[in-house]
Parts: sequence; C-alpha cells; structure tokens
Amino acid sequence: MKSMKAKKNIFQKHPAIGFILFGLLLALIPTLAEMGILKNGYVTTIGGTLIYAIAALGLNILLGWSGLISLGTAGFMGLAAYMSAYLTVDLNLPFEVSFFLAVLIPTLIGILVGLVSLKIEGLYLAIATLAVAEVLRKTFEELGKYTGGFSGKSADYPTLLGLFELDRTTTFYFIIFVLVIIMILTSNMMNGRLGRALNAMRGSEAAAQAMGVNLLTHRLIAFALATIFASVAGVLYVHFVKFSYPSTWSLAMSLNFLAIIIIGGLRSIYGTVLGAFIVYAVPDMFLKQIPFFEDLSYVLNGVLIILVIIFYPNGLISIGYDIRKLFRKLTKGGTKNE
Amino acid sequence: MSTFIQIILRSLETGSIYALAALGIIIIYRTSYTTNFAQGVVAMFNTFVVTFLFNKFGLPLWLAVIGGILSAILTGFLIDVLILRHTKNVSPVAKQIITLGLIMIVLGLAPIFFGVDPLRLPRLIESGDLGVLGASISYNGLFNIALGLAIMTGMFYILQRTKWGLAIRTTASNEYVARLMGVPTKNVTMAAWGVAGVLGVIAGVMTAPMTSVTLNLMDEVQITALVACVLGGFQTFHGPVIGAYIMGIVRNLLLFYVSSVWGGQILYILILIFIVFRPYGLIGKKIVKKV
Amino acid sequence: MSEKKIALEIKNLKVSYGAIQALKGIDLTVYEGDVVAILGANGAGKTTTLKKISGIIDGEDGFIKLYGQDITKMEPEKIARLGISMSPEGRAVFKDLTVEENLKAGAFTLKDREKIRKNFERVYRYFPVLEERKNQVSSTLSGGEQQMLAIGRALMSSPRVLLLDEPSLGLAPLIVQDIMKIVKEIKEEGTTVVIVEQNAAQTLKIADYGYVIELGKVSTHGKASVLADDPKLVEAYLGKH
Amino acid sequence: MSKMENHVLTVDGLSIAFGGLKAVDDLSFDIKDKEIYGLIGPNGAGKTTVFNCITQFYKPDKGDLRFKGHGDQIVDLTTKPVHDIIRQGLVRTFQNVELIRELSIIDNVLIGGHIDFEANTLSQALKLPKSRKEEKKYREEAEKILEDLGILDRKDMLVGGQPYGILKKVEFARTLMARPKLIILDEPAAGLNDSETIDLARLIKRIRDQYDCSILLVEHDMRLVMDVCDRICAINFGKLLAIGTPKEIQGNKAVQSAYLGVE
Amino acid sequence: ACGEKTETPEETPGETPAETPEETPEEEEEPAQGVTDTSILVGNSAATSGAYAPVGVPFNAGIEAYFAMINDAGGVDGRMIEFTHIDDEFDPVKGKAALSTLVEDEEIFALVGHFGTPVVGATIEDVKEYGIPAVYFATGIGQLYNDKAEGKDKGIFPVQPIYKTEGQIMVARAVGDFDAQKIGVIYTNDDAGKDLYSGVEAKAKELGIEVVAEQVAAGATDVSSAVTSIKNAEVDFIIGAAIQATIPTIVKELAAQNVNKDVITTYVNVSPVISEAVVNEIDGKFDVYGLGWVDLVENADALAAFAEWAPDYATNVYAMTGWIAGHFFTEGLKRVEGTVTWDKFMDAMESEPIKNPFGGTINYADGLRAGTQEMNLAKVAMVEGAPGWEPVDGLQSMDSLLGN
Ligand SMILES: Nc1ncnc2c1ncn2[C@@H]1O[C@H](COP(=O)(O)OP(=O)(O)OP(=O)(O)O)[C@@H](O)[C@H]1O
Ligand SMILES: Nc1ncnc2c1ncn2[C@@H]1O[C@H](COP(=O)(O)OP(=O)(O)OP(=O)(O)O)[C@@H](O)[C@H]1O
Ligand SMILES: [Mg+2]
Ligand SMILES: [Mg+2]
Repeated sequence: MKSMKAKKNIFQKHPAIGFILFGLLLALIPTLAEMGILKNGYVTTIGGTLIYAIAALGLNILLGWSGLISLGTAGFMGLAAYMSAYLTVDLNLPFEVSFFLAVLIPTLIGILVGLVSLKIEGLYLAIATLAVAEVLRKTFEELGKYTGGFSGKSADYPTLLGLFELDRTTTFYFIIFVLVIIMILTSNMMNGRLGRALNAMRGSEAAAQAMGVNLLTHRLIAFALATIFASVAGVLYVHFVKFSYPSTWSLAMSLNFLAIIIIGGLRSIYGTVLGAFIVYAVPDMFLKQIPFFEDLSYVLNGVLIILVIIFYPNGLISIGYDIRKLFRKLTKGGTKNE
Repeated sequence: MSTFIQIILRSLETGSIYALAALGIIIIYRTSYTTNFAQGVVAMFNTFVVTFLFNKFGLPLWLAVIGGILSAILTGFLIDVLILRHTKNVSPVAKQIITLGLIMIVLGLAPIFFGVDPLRLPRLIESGDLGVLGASISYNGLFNIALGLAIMTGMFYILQRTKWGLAIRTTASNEYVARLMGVPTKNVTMAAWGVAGVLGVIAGVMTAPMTSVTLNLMDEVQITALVACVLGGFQTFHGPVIGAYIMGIVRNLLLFYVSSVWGGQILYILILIFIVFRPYGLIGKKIVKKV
Repeated sequence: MSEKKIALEIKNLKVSYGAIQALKGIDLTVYEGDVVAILGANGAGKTTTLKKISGIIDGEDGFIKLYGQDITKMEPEKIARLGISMSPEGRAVFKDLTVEENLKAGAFTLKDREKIRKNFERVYRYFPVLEERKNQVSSTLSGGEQQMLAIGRALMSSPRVLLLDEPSLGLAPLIVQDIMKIVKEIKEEGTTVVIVEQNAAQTLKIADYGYVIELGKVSTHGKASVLADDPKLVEAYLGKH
Repeated sequence: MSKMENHVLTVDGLSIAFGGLKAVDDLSFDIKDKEIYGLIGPNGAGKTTVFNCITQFYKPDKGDLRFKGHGDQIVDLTTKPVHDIIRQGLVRTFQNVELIRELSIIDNVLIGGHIDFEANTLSQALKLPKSRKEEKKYREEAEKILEDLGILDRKDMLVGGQPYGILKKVEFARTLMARPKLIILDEPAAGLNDSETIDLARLIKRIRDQYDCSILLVEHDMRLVMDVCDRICAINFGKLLAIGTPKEIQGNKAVQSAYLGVE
Repeated sequence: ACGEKTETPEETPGETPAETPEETPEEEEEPAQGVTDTSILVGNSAATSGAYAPVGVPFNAGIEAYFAMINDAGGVDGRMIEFTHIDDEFDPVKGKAALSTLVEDEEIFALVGHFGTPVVGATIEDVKEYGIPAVYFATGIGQLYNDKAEGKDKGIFPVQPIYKTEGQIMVARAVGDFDAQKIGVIYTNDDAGKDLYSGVEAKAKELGIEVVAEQVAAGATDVSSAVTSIKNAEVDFIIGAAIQATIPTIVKELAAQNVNKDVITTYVNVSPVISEAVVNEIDGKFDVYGLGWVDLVENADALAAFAEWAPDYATNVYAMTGWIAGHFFTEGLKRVEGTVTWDKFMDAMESEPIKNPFGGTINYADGLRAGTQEMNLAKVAMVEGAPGWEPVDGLQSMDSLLGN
C-alpha cells in the first residue's frame, strides 16, 4: 500500500515521467507486430489514432479548458496536411521548414477565428468555425494545382535534417515522440497559470475578467494552441498516410474529434488519447473482429459512444477511479486500515 | 426577370424544406438543450419507411406518409426514452455527441432494413404548374410552402400562447426547476422528439421527389438547417424559419449570378460576417449579462 | 395537538452525493398548518432534506409520506402536483424568462384561472416590485428581486406544503420582516410551511416547531418557543464547528 | 487632486440607466484609505450596479470614478478595460458567487494571483525553474490566505458541492491573492449563520489591518454592517439617501423607513 | 533512439515475393504468399459499413458470388479461391492499415477489387511498393491510368472505365451521334463529376466544341440554379456528370424546368434504380442516355449466371462490377501454369486480352493500363413494362465514334 502511494506521488509531481513511460510503451507496438503478436496493420491504425489524439488534445484545450467550441479542427488539420505535402513534394523544402510553415499559416488563420470568438459563443461559434472549415475544404477541392483536387495529394515519409529518411516504423516512432512532447507541454501549461486562466474564462467570464484575465488574448491563445496542435497532426498525417484527400477533412472528422474528447474526458490528457482509441482504433481492432457483427460494427460503435457517455459523463478516464474502487472493495478484507 | 422569379420560386420550395428541418432542430434545442445532429438521418430513416410502405407494400402515398409520421413519432419517443432520459448528468456538448452516436446507429441499421438501392418516391401532388410572371411553380411546391408556413405558425402559437409552450420554455430554461413547478419535463422532451421526428419526415418526403431516397437524402438539408438556425438565432422559432428561406434564396442567387463553383462558400462567408456583427442572429435579442 | 393531521412524515432518511453521505437518517414529523423550522450549521444537510422532499434527488434509505401517501420514490413533478412547492436555495429563477412568465410557471399545476389570477394579485401585493418589473428578463433582476421572485413563484401554486430554503438570503431587513409576516399569513390560511434559515432567532419566533440538524442527523427538536432558549441549541447552532 | 490624497476611491455623479430605469442616479461618495465602507439600500436600489460600474462591467452613462492605485497613482477607472481594474489594485467578489466548480479551492484562489505571475507561457510550458519557483511561491501564499480564513483543510476539494458559506470565503480569499488596495465585497455574509457572521466581521477587520487595504461592502445583515463599517452610504432608487457613521445611519429617518424598518 | 532500425515490414513481402527468404533463398519457383496446393487467398478492403456501405456491400457480394461459382466448379487448378475482406469505412488511414494487414499478416496473393477513391489514392503507392498484383479498382481516378507500366507499376490492373476517359467518350457520343455543337455540362463537385468534366473539357477543346459547365454539390437537393443557367445557355445537348443520388436530382430539375435537350450520363447510373427514379418525370420531354461498358442484352447467359449466384443483388450494378472483378482475376489466374507467383500472374494477365463476361475486352499487353475504353449507349425507356435501359448502340471506341 505504502509503495503504491509513493509511486502515485512521483507521477503527480512529475507528470512528464508518466508521459515518457507511456510513449515508450507505445513504441513497443511495431516490435510486437514484427514478432507476430499484433497485426502489422495495427501500426498504421494506432499511428493514425495517435495523430488524431494530438489534434484532439488541441480541441480539448479549446473546449475542455477554455469552453470554446470549434467544428473546424479538420479544416485546419487538412490545410496543414496539404501545405506540408506541397512544400516538401512540389517545392522540395526540407521537412523541418515545411513543418514550420505548415503549422504557422493555419495558426494565423486560427487566431483570426479566435477574434471572431470574442463576439460569438456556443453554437454560433460552432457553426462559424464549421463555415471556415467548409470554405477550406472547398478550397482543397478546387485548387487542384496545389492540392491535386479529387485525385488527392501524395507525400512521402519525412526526411529529418535532410539525412534520416524515415519509413513506416520510424515515422511511427516520430509520431510518438511528438505526441509525448505535446502531452508534456499541455500538462505543464494547463496545470499552471495559463490553464487556470483558461479554466476561469470557461467557468465565469466575469470572474476571469475581474481577476485580470484578458479575454481577447486568452481566446486567441486557446485558438492558437488548438490550431497548432491540429496543424502538427495534419503534417504528421500527410507524412504518415502519405496522402491527403479533400473529403477527409469534413465535418464528420471534426465531430469525431469532439467525440474523442467527450468520451475520453474533458481536460484529461490521457483521456484524450484513450478517447482517440475508442473512436478510431477500437472499432477496427475489436468490434470488427466480433463474428457475425462485422457488418454491425458501425452500429456497435454508435452504441458504444452512447453507452460511454451515459455511464461516464465525465469521460472514460474516470473508469480508473471505478476500477480502483472495485479493487479496494475486493481487497477490503485485508487492508481496511488505509 | 422571369429567370430571377423562377429562381426565387424554386428557392422558396427548398426553403420550406430547410425551414421544417430547422424547426426540428430548434425544438430539440429548446427542450433538451442539445443540437441534434441526427435530425437528418432520423428523417432519412423515416422517409425510407414511407418509401417502403409505398413501393413494397403498395399503400397509397398519403397512407404511406401517415405511416411514416407514426414511425417518426415512434423513433422520436424511442430516442428520448431509451437514450436521452438517461443523460441527467450529461453536459450539453456530450449530448450532441450522443446524437453523433445516433447517426452511426441509424446509418448502420438503415441498409440492413431497407437494402442498399436508392429508391424513388413521387410527389404528393403529382402534376400541375402555376405560372407566375413568366416563371412557374408546381402545385406540389406551393403545397410545400403553404404546409411549411402553416406548421411554423402553429408552433409559434403553441409556444407563445399555450401551457404547453410554457412547459417547453421552462424545460429549456432550467429542467430541474421546471420539474419542481410540476412541469412534466419528461413528457415535454418526449413530445419534442416526436414532433422533431414528424417535422423531419415531412421534410424528407418533400425532399425525396427531387432526388432519390438514399442514406444521404438529408445531408445537405441538415447542414443548411443548422446554419439557418444560427442565421435566424436559436432563441425564437420564427428566426430559423426566416433564416432557412434566406439560405435557400441567397444560395441559389449566388450560384446563378455569381459562381456555381464558389456560390455556396460565398454564402458561408457572408453568414460568418453577419453573425460577427449580429451575434444573436437575425431575430435574437442581445441580453446584457448581469453579474 | 393530537387531533392535528400529519402533513409530512419522514423516517430514517439517508442521502448521499457520491462518497459523501449528506443525510444519515433523519426523522421529521410536520403537522398540518404548522410552520416548522429546520436549523443547522453550514453543510449540515438542510438543503438536502428539502431537495429530497421535493423529489429532485434520490435517496438511499428511509421514507417520506405526504398525508400518509408514500412519495419517497416519486418524480418531482408528481410531488409538485400533490401540492408541495419549493423556493429553492440560490434562487434558481428561469433566467431567460420574464418575471411574469416565471410566476405563470409557478402556477403550472393549477387549472383554475380565477385562482391563478388571485395568486398573481397576491404575489404582486406581497412584492410590488415584481409587478413593476413583470416584463423584465429575470436574469437582470437584482439579487434580492430574484429571491422575491423565487418565493413568489412558490406561492403561485397555492401549495399545501411550502418549502422555503433560506428565503431571507440577500433580502433587505424590511423585506425579511415582510417574509416573516407572509409566512404567518399563509399559515393562517392553513398552509404547512417548512422553512430552512440561518437566521435562527427570527425564524423560531414565527415557527411552531423546530429541528436542528447536525452533520446529517437531527440533534435536537422541540417546540420553537422552547428551542429558542435551549442551551443545547445555542451550542449546536451558534457554537463550535 | 489634493482632495484625493487620503481617498482611495472617489465616485462622483455616477449614473447609469437600463432602458427607462435609472438604476444609479447621480451618486457621489468617497472612501478613505484603510476605511471599511458600507453601501446599503433596499433590494434593487442599485448597489450591485454601482459595483459593476466601478469595476467597469458596466460602462457608466455619466460620472467620474477616480482611484488611487498602486504607487499612489490616481487613475480614471472609466478609461480602463475590465481586466485591467485588478492591476490598479481594485478587486471584487460577486453577489452570486463566480467560482470555477471544476477546480479545487486552492486553484480557484490562485486565479487571483493571475496578474502577478511573471514567467511567460513558454517558460511555463517548459516548466523552467523560474516558473516552477514562482508557482511554488504563490501556492504557499494561497495556502497562507486559506489558513487565515480557516479553510485550509479544504484546499484540495473541488469547489462544486461546497456549502454556500465556504464559497463566499473562497471568493474572499481569491481577492486577497491580488494584494489589493481596495476590496469590494458583495454580500459576503449571505448564507452564513450567526456565529459565522461574527467570525466574518472579525476577519474583515483583521484583513484590513493585515493587508493594509480599504474595503467597500454591500450587505443586508445589519449586525455585520454596523459592526465593521467606519462609514456607511445608504441609497435608494439609485440615489443617495445618507452618508455617515453607523450610528448616524441607524438614526436616520429616511434610511429607517426605506430600508431598516423600525424595530 | 529510433534511427537504428533497418528492417521494415514492407520489405519482407515487397522484395522477392516469389520466395520465402529465410528458408530456401536459392530455390526457385516457390509459390507466392497466399498460395497453397488447395487454396489461394485474395482479399480487399472496402467500405462495408457507414455511408458508403450501399456501394461496398453489394460490390463485395458480387466478388464473393463469382468466387463461389468458381469454387463450386472445382476452383482453379484444384485451388479454391478464398476471399477475405476488411471494412475500411472509406477512410484512408483505415484503408492503409487494412492493406498492411492483408498483405503482411494475412498474406493474400492478390488484391481483388480495391475500393474507393480516398483509399485507393492513399494506398496505390504502397500497393506498388509491395509489388502485389491488384485487379480491378472500384474508382475511376487518373492515377490508375498508365500506357506503359513497367516494374512496380505492372501489378496494377484497372478494369472499369476511368472517368476522364469516359468524359471524352461522352463528347465523342455527343458530337458523333447527336451532332452537338454546344454542350452543357452539369457536374458534381466530387471525384466522379470533376474527372468526367475534365475529360469532357479536354475532348471538347480538341474538337473545337463549345462547352457551358455548371457545378453542383454532390448530394445537393436543390440544383435549380445550375439547371436554369444551362437552360438559358441554349445548349444542344447536356452531359450529366454526376453519380448516384445527384443524377436523378439533375434530371428531375431539367424536367421541372421544361428543358427539352437530351442528356447523357455515366455508366455508373445505368441501372434500373436510376431509370425508375426518372422515367415518370422525363415523360417524353427529352431522353436520358447512359454510356455502358457492359452489354446485358447480348450477354444474357452471363447475367443469368450472375443472378443465380448473387440472387440478392440481381439488379445491383455494384454487385455486377464486383462480379466482373472476380472474373478478371480468375481469368488471369487460369492462365498461370505451374507454380503461381506474382510475376507469372502479371504476365498471364498481359498475355492476351481478357473478355468481360458482360461484353467488351481489355487488353493489358505491353504495360497498357487504361481500363475499359469501348462504351455502348442505352437510354431510359419502358422495357418489358418496367422502367429500364433500352440499348441504342453497341460498344464503340472514341475513334470509331468520331469516324476516324
Ligand atoms: N452536489 C453535491 N455534490 C457533493 N456534495 C454535496 C452536494 N450538495 C451538497 N453536498 C454536501 O452535502 C452536505 C450537506 O449539504 P446541504 O446543501 O444539504 O447543506 P445545508 O445544510 O443546506 O448547508 P448551507 O447552510 O450551506 O446551505 C455538505 O457537506 C455538502 O458539501
Ligand atoms: N442589465 C440590466 N438590465 C436591466 N435592468 C437591470 C440590469 N442590471 C440591473 N438592473 C436593474 O437595476 C436595479 C438595480 O439592480 P442592482 O442589482 O444594482 O440592485 P442591488 O441594489 O444590488 O439589489 P440587491 O440588494 O437585491 O442585490 C434593479 O431593479 C435591476 O432590476
Ligand atoms: Mg442549504
Ligand atoms: Mg445586489
């Protein structure tokens, strides 16, 4: 019992250690696949899931912490994906440079949306961001010269520092690396002054303002962070999947990001990753494996989402609490004097 | 000139479809405080029911439509009783995600029930055109417009003038206190889901003859209706209806006179600019927040 | 005393919020036409008791009877129709509705239009400011005005049992005196009143009977006049915590 | 400006109307350094509205609001945006309690220190030593304040579900984090019982001395008001009724008939 | 920490598919993966759930029906064809994952019926990288077209017409059969519509024909303004470059606005479903033509076989295309002699033209990968008392249509 408590403290004090361990754990997947324990396809499925988790983390900062909704995540992610593909393939820019530009430009647009968010909120903001994303998607369709239109746009695995040409497995490691960094940064920011200010903005605008939180700058920060994360995800996507197709970046995808953070847990970093697994990976890795139910996997996925929300309205992450409680109940006889 | 009128007339016809769909979204929003993204697919499902009753069981169209209305009420009730009733501790955003789950369920089940072929559903009034200043509008189109307006007026009356309206508004404002006042909020939300279902299937039956009955039947209608709600403001019932007609008309004018490629997007941008300047929509009032 | 009917009977009531047990077995008996005061320190479980009576939270154990009818597991809207009406803690007015609509909602369970009209008259007589503000959206009312609205709304249904949770919260001294008068007036009409207050001395003055709740349990109860001088009460209520 | 020398706040000719309703009508009063100042009046008299005007949640239609802030600089509050008011050294609580339910009590208090943090976002994101030290420093300060208010034992509990009286205290603690020159309290004793109110009165006085600040408060609990206030301003229908010491106010006929009632 | 890895999963099957490297690297003519003495495993990923299930489900049912027929008759060379399938929901990531599962884990011999533009687009490079043969692509995107496939491109065997090519044929029909001088195009803003339109545009330019084009949203319910524009432009002939639900919308709107010009549309729409949807509305105002690459009247036997083995989908065009996919793969496989390897299979596919069971042939010789290039013409009419498609003209190439 005692040792368990001590362990808990380390993770609480230095969440980064937990995130790094988590990353290392994920990094075992390709090896497991090679050993034949997991399917090779899972490397792609999980790689994609982690990319979605990154974008969803950004949305979680926006909705979970700041209380601002966006249905535009997919649009920004797509913009970054197309930009990075174009910059590396057509303009032959180094991966790092294109990464930077492909994050910067969507972020600037995201900040503009942040300005709009000062005037409108709730559903109105949701639809406004949706409109931005729809305009972006239309642009992907019509500007065939840059985006390949409906033929889609291809890209390659990243080449780091002009030297290291990554392949599927190493790109997968790269995704984990980025994810872990983003988890650490998010945790640091959200558990400090910025996180409290965003929380305050969500909980009570009046209190936030009275305590000196400038709504304008904080909304812009929230939108900037969300767009940065979405763009990073977009860049990783296009260099992992090596392809971008206009209808990918649709409302459906943005809604999926929403589902991820609601299911995983608002304001929970691990929850976001968990949510991404539930929404993207579980249907493929489990639901579709159930005999006789393959064709119903879509239905089951919907049922799963609804059940999770009804039974875990604060996110599936709180299942940990329940499991611990159950565990304690089961071992109650021996260790009553806690 | 006649072209212009023609465009307006056709737009009014689709506008009334958008309006009905928007009313369906609003009534759920006003009672369950959630945006029902599944309004469209549920409507699609029930339109399939109508089509099946008509095509496979050979019922007369009007009877098939009544059958569809009954099934719409039933699906609405089921959604409320099986799902939304158990969401006491669920936040409004999470309820929206529940409607996403619903979309998946309906999209997954529809092909199993109705097969995968697109089906045909004829118009309620098969033929006849009315000439207006060199343009024409079908009797069916006129009927759609009239029905849309009638339903809207009826709902407006109920909401503002009757006890049911008060029940709806208190439920929307604060369900928990409403129950304290003796408002049967469960019945209110259940009825709202039923009504939303009916509005949806009527919109679906109006849409189907223009295209064919497929899984995507209501996709565009759904998005347009959502945007119309924002344009008109969520606070009233007539705002979204006006928003819906505006969407129908302006989109077609932009598509025709400006660009068939970019017209839809220009409309979105215009609406974006509009709501930045009128954050509560066309009709909604701005309320000063008091602390 | 013995001829009086029992309006509300509560036995061994237990309620929990997650891991916190807020009520640990409360017994209460309220006779028809009485004003019963529930007193207790912050967090003692007073609000929880009223919430449970009106049915908006679930209990774990025990029962509540209204004139002999078991309402323990009843839905709040049914309970409201049986004649229990509550002015909740923290006002909870319908924020986006006007003052008049709020009051109308309060009379939701009444069918008799004439009675509704009379109740309107009465509430406006008690709180003239509400009539002045009748078309104002209630979220923009001042704190005290909202409190008056909440109390007025509870009166609109001509309840058999009226539950008031800290009615004096945020009200000016004059109005607090008014509220006490109002309570007396409706008591005289035969309405049973259960009132939760922080202001013990003033409340016990108008109450017939009092209960003191401490950490989810009834610690003392007795006639209001006796309680007011009870040293035990002074200790429990004004004393250490 | 010499007049303001020992005044922390001067309100001069303040007016605001909502539609036809004059919520505050040509109201003037001033608060001296280290004074505990009461603002009383019937419900709907405009007290909260005065607070909202001072803190710029409402932009007054007319009137001057001068405040002697940090470094004894005199600022015209009407020129400042809402979120800059606290930087001048003026901080408030809310009548209806504006706290963040999902945060712990101590985190809610820490929000009050928002303006004092110096480390930038990047250094927070990277948890550089500077930002870590700062976070620790303010956390300790917050704990001290909670101890002062006697709620340190609850510091890690979530705000949601706490009793009303505790919430009022948390709001109070939050204002103290900003080490203000003037604290504005809107009904701090609402929801407190008699003994707690007595404690609060003591606390308010102690805070004034310990934090060396002025306090402006609205309260309907007359025992508290009469006990702690150095001076009181009574208003009705947004207009001034009387200003004076608690004794004077208690004896004032107009105030009695409009507000206090006669015992 | 992650730069050391040299071995990557793709290399294993991609390198030398005909051998199992660890065991017997020197021995030749080891059968390719997925091939045993009694069976051969093929597969695909397709959207069999979600919004595209109405296409994916019958398509796969068609493939399975064909293989069931072959297996019932004893298989190919004593080998049963086993078909495995993964649902990718039309999602590129899921499609990509499915492909690596199929090739690396399940070790299929070939992809049969690769499905959907986004998935095909995302995986076409991977397919080439693996070197695995892929027969039939249920999409018409341009990337598939190749007139001299070599090396890694050789395994790609498109069958159904590429939209761009079809767009050109539409113009050829309009000019050759209908003497059109000014063509109106209503195209949807999806891959089908836009690729068809770009084919139309290219061919019209080449022939010096005037084109008026209007875009409509795929799945739109209101296409009235596009139709009004086309009507006002006074064209001689209209191309409806849209698939599925949108084409009935366009045709009904043309009828509603009393346009009296004939319309031609893509083969995808030539199904009873569409004719049934529009026959009442057009009501003699104009004709609706459709291109086709199969001739169901001439090949009634083949149709009967199809209907026998896929009774649930007897009228479904997507099931029919799945059937064709199965057929093309099987025809190639039948020609392989001795040990079945990827190279030998590809050579077999190229060795001589393959006949489509429902008419027409495709020639893959010398690396030509162009899908179907001859198309026939039918129009909506009452056929045996039911709305259907009445044949108007047989299979013809673009050149023959234009008379050169
Ligand atoms: N929603 C909730 N979630 C968790 N705990 C709660 C909740 N509501 C009340 N509690 C807890 O239950 C106990 C009793 O609360 P209750 O509100 O009934 O007290 P009260 O006597 O009305 O106090 P007050 O005088 O502050 O109004 C308290 O300890 C409180 O913290
Ligand atoms: N935003 C607003 N719109 C309309 N009327 C308002 C608004 N804010 C305040 N009022 C009105 O102004 C008057 C003064 O309100 P205020 O909240 O200042 O009263 P108060 O003195 O604080 O009263 P209480 O003691 O009840 O809190 C009230 O009658 C209120 O209805
Ligand atoms: Mg209470
Ligand atoms: Mg006030």
